[in-house]
Amino acid sequence: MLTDAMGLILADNERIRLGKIDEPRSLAAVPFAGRHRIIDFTLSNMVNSGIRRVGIVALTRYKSLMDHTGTGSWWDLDRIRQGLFMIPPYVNMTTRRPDRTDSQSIIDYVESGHQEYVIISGSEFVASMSYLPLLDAHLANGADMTMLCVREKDKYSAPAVTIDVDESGRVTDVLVDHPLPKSDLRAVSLVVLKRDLLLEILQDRMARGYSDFSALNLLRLYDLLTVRTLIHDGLLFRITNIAQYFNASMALLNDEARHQLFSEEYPIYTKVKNRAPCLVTPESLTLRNVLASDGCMIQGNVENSVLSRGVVIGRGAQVRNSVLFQDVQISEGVTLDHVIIDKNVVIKMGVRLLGQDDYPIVIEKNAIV
Amino acid sequence: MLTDAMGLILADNERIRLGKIDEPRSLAAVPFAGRHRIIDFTLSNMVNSGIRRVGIVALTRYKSLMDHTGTGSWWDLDRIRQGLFMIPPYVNMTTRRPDRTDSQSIIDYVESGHQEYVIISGSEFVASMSYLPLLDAHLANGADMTMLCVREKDKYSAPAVTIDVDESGRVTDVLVDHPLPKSDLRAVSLVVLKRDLLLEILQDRMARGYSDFSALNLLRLYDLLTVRTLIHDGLLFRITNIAQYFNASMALLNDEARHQLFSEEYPIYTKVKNRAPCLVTPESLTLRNVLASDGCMIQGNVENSVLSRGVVIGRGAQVRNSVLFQDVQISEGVTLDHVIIDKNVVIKMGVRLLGQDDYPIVIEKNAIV
Amino acid sequence: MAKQDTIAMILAGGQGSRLGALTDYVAKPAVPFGSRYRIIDFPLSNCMNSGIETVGVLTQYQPLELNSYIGNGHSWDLDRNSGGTFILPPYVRQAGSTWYKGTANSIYQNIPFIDSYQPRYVLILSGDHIYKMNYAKMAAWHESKGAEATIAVIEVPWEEAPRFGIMNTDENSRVVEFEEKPAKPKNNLASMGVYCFTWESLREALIKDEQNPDSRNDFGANVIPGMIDEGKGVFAYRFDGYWKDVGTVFSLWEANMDLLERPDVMDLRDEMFPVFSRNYQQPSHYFGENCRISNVAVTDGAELYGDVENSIISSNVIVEEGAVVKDSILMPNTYISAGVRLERCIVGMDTLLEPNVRATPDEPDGTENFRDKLCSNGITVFGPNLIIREGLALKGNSMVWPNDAVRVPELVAERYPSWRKEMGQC
Amino acid sequence: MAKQDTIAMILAGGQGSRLGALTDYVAKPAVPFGSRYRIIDFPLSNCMNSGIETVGVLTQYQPLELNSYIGNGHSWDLDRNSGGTFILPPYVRQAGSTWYKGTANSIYQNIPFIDSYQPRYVLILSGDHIYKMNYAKMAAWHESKGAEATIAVIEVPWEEAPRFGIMNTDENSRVVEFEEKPAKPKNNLASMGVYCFTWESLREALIKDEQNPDSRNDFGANVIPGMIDEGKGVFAYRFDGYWKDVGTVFSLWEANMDLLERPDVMDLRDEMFPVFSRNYQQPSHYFGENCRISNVAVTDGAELYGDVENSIISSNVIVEEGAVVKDSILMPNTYISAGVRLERCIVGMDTLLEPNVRATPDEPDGTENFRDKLCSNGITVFGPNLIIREGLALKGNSMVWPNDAVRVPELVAERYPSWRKEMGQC
Repeated sequence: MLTDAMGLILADNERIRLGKIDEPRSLAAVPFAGRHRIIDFTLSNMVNSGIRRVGIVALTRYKSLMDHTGTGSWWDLDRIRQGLFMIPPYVNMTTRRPDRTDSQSIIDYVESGHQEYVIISGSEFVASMSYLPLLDAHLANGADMTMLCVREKDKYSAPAVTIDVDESGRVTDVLVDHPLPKSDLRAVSLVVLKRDLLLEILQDRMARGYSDFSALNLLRLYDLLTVRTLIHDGLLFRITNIAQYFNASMALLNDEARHQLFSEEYPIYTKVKNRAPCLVTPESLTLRNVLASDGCMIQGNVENSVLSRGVVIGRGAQVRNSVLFQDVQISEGVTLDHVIIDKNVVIKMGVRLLGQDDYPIVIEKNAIV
Repeated sequence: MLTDAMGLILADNERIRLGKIDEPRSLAAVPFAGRHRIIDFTLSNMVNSGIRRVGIVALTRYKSLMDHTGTGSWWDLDRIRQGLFMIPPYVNMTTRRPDRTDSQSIIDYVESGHQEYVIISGSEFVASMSYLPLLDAHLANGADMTMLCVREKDKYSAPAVTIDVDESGRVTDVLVDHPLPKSDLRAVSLVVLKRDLLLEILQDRMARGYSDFSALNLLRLYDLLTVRTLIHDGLLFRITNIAQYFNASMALLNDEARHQLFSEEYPIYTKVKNRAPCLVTPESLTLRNVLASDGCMIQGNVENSVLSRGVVIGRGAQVRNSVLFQDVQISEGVTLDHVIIDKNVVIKMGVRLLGQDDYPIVIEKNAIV
Repeated sequence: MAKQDTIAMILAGGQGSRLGALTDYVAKPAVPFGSRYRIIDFPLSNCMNSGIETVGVLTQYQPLELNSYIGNGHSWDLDRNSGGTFILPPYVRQAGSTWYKGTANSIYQNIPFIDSYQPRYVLILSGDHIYKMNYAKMAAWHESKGAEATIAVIEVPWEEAPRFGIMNTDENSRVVEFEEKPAKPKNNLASMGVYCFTWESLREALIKDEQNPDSRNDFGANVIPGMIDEGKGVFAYRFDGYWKDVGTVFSLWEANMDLLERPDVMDLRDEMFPVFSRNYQQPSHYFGENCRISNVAVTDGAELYGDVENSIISSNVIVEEGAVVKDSILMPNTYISAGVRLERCIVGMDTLLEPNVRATPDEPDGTENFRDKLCSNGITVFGPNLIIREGLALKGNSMVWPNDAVRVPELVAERYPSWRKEMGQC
Repeated sequence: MAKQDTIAMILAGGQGSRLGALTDYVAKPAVPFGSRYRIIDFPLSNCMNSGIETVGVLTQYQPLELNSYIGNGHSWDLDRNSGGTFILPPYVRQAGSTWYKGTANSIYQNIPFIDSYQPRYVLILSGDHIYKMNYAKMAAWHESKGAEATIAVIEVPWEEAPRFGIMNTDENSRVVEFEEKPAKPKNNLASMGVYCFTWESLREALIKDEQNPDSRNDFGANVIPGMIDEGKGVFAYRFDGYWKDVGTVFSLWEANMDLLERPDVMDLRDEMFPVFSRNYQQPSHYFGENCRISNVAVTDGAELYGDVENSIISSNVIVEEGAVVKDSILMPNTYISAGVRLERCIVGMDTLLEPNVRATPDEPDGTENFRDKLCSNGITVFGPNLIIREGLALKGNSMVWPNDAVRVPELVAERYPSWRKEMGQC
């Protein structure tokens, strides 16, 4: 049976920068786990929760996101009346600037659906889960809106939104990037509220001249509205800076984490491509603890790394602790350690690139090094 | 067998204004002939000519165009590697202005196809034809590019691009909106040239700081390149001002014109919708010479008019010589003559709107009159 | 995700022989209805509106047209990655091969298909009823009753009850007795041929039924009475809306006319419960300079130049000036020439009537030669893909069969079935 | 638009009995191949790459898996509005019903389908050959010759020629004689089972063949020899690329191994002539901490923790640490436990090998009890959907059938076919 909620995914987050890898594309379109992109997880979670109407707000650099989402068919969201809706900014004829605010286009999308609830998701986290427990918690707690949060166990690192709750679980304080947060509760931008309330909030913001929209905007209404939280205990990677991105990628090489993220219960859908099978050539080589994808051609040594589709590793190359995006070519004799290499990069023969555990080197898209 | 050409449709034309009906939408998305839109004709022509890769350049107001074209499935252009490509402008993160010129995004599209020829079509004409004769003429005449043109029989009306050709058919002069054109040859923005030449032209323009692109730009290269023409004799409506639009709509009520535009040989595809059948109610009424569409409910008198989908004509209404867009509601007792009414307009009880033959009244989208 | 809570199986394999010439080349569910629909649009749209995403369509008899029409289910939003629409014809196995023996056997042969979705509930639907129904509500009711089988029933006039399968229920809606066409009905709750089963129970009942050599392997005749006899939890679910079995020429005609006479009852304009159909690419329809039109449902691609009253006009129909059409159904691509006069007629797809053909219930000089017992109430049927020659005049209750092109070639000829072309077009 | 210049009909109804347990539940064209493909991907991708937009797939034997796999043809860009992919099973007509009697009869029964597209040329293709071929070039050649039938031929080694249908041609490539498996071949040009016909000529030949009660209604045995005998324009079109009939266990194994040994000959990475397949939603594949991998083709969803050499690994395969797999083909969803040792094996879909199962061509203490004449060259086949119990050891040339779950339940058990679930997932 279907869920009486529509989804709204915010593909960008102006407070977040992931080195150079989110420069050519929306945060939502950043590759992750080899053949996936960040948005795949929240889109799949929505579909796996019985949601059949999802809007994606993309403000800029949305070409690769649109290429990826296409008609929504990969997530079974190519539907006649419901399905996937891209919500790009409107552009004015003369000035060629957006002539209607983002909020207005979101209002148009939200108004045209008939579901009672809206589940809004940002793109700065990766998890595999049903969103129904959040909706259920919201129905049970009687709040105006309910937001997911996690207890941060690791070292605190900005950007982060820290929240405080009273004994009843109601949000009482919201601190953005505070250097010494008093609580270990970090907001995850996944929030549920009634469609009518969202429309009211959006229209009110429009009328007051605010044109942007984010989950943080909503959270900040905690003193006007009742905002409660659901604490998520399962695996969830926050991706708010490049170190977090790199660590999350490496964490996937652990069997347990990988099997939690890619479970039979909540399949993660992505755009599929007709690449040939991955070929590992006859030569004896070291190949250990590697996530690789279709279309790869592995002729060199690879350890503790994530290879996206179509990566070529030349003979005698040594690739360690690295994340290689689609169609990266590593020539013969290259040595890499702690490197993130964006799409279509060519690393020439014999090059050595060595980064650090907490400071991976990032090579930009299309570069030839 | 498929044709070795890709298509490129320019959805806007900055020199053309159609009253208020192209304000909320691209020229290409202007409704025509009841259930169609202008772009349906050139898109269908391309598909009927064996073209399987079509890019649409939309600069602004492209929401309704995108809603209409969707995945391209209505034109059988939802394809894995070929198909329909929307080419919207790129928007910069900080300024939210297009940060790459239109030409660059067109270059990206043209480069990624492997066809030898490109057929470029504007959106200011409506015809049902194969584009293969144009391609054949181009192959035969050895020119750098070949453009369609028509001999204007009617009274001259701007905007219009008049061309002159020498005895060999080569373009020798191009006059834009000249008050006293010396020739009756009007350019139709349908042009064929080699993909490589187009890329060269686009890159040259980019390098010289021009960022816009139109068929007129190409035509103006007549002194640098050999530009030849093919004169089209069949039915073709130029839609460059509101009077032409209105007259073309009325011309469709003629059986012969209508059957030429909608032939079995060249079917015109459009987005389909699941509207109920049109109902004409029990009352005796006058209903003559009317093009109507699914979802209409006709309870009043209609003559010499075009009704788009879902139009409701109230009892006792008198609608003559008018074009009514989707879901227009005409209340009881209304009298209309020479009126163009945009989408979702409600005309209240008893209202009278009388325009003139050469000056139809235009009522804006969503208005309540 | 592959697991589906509720899946639907549509029985679309029957020959529909009471529709005569109209089902000569096509399965009954593919017969056009209501200007722009086919009969199968109704159960398929019901599935879509009920949130059911996996539908098996059991075909056997003349399925090409039906298969082409359904395609991958896209028109009804039933082209899903997890599930979607599946055409299920009989096939050859290592162990041998059999055609579907009966409705229950057709489901029996597809147990592996159903098993693969591990559903809790399976809906068994007919492909030949016109109605709008939210199956999700029925399944929820089924669940609330803890039922093993739930049969949708509708109140019919007492005098018509003997024509139906009648459910006698206790105060808890539990079926205590099922009577097929009882002479003296105890009740007027008729089975609509819409069943919801708990899959586990149905699976067991089907295997049992298959082992019984005396069974006709039919749901209504064997499986459901069997379950009642065994004391299984069989319940009757009351449905209140419009419902019509269009199994006969007259009922097909009546159901079409209901769209004109009772548009409120069978609301095709309801945005919240739309009826979808395969949309062909046609221009808007056209009302000519001198036509006279009243009380007509018409769809895109039609051109009406003549007089049309109280009729259902389908896609691509042409009625020439000087033709008169009354109380009739013109199926897609029919061509009505000048001087034709039709009253209470059903004209099959792609049939062309030459000038001055006449068919009315009381045509003074009409021939008796085409009278057919499948027709009643003055209705005349022209089969599909025919050319009716100038001068033919028919009294009511006639049927023109494809075979008449051999029998009376001076009056009837075959026409190239251009609908094949149309099928491919969209 | 519905009119199509060239349409293709793929013969996919055969039982493929020489593949034994691998085709027990599935038609041969649906058998997995080359890590991420099924056999039918090759003719379907060829059609796509040749610009052919209408494809009929003739099915009869165990078609459910094949139908689900093909779906609406979307994966091969063959879900077209004008045309597209059509599954064509046999069906019941007013006049009666017959299963497909032979390859030619299956096309004969679908003459109305083909007619509806009014094609000039019809390609008849097999669903069980591995090759990449541009049919458009063949059709153009056919046209240039003014041929009525064109048969694609490939040069085979002289010593193998007696196993094929051999075409003897004149200097103009016209076939003057067709010899089926000649003892003393005059030629080494073998028919590839790829035919291009002018539809008019084929239509006539099929009707004639159907009227001949002695005909087996087979293209190779009856229709083509018949056309040659009648002096029709039958031509042989020479093809130079890779081509392999995968009708036997050994040839299926060989063709898979060719992808590793001759990747240049059968280039799956050619962007200009890609081979498409249905893509399932899987995470990237994973090479474990202590695996040893060499010369392997592997696709997404697999997890390799053991030693794998010279093998084809399909989607969702798991090889545990301590397992050794060599010169083998692991089909989708197979599970290889620790201590297993495989050499020259084909493991069918969804089969689980418990720890320490061993199957190599010369296993010292392997049982002879599973030897099977369908296997040769030391190849061992494990059927699909089985659990192979700890301790089973097989010498080469063995086959484990589903039926062994009854015969030797202590060694073999049935496993729930989870591929059904997978089928639904994408």
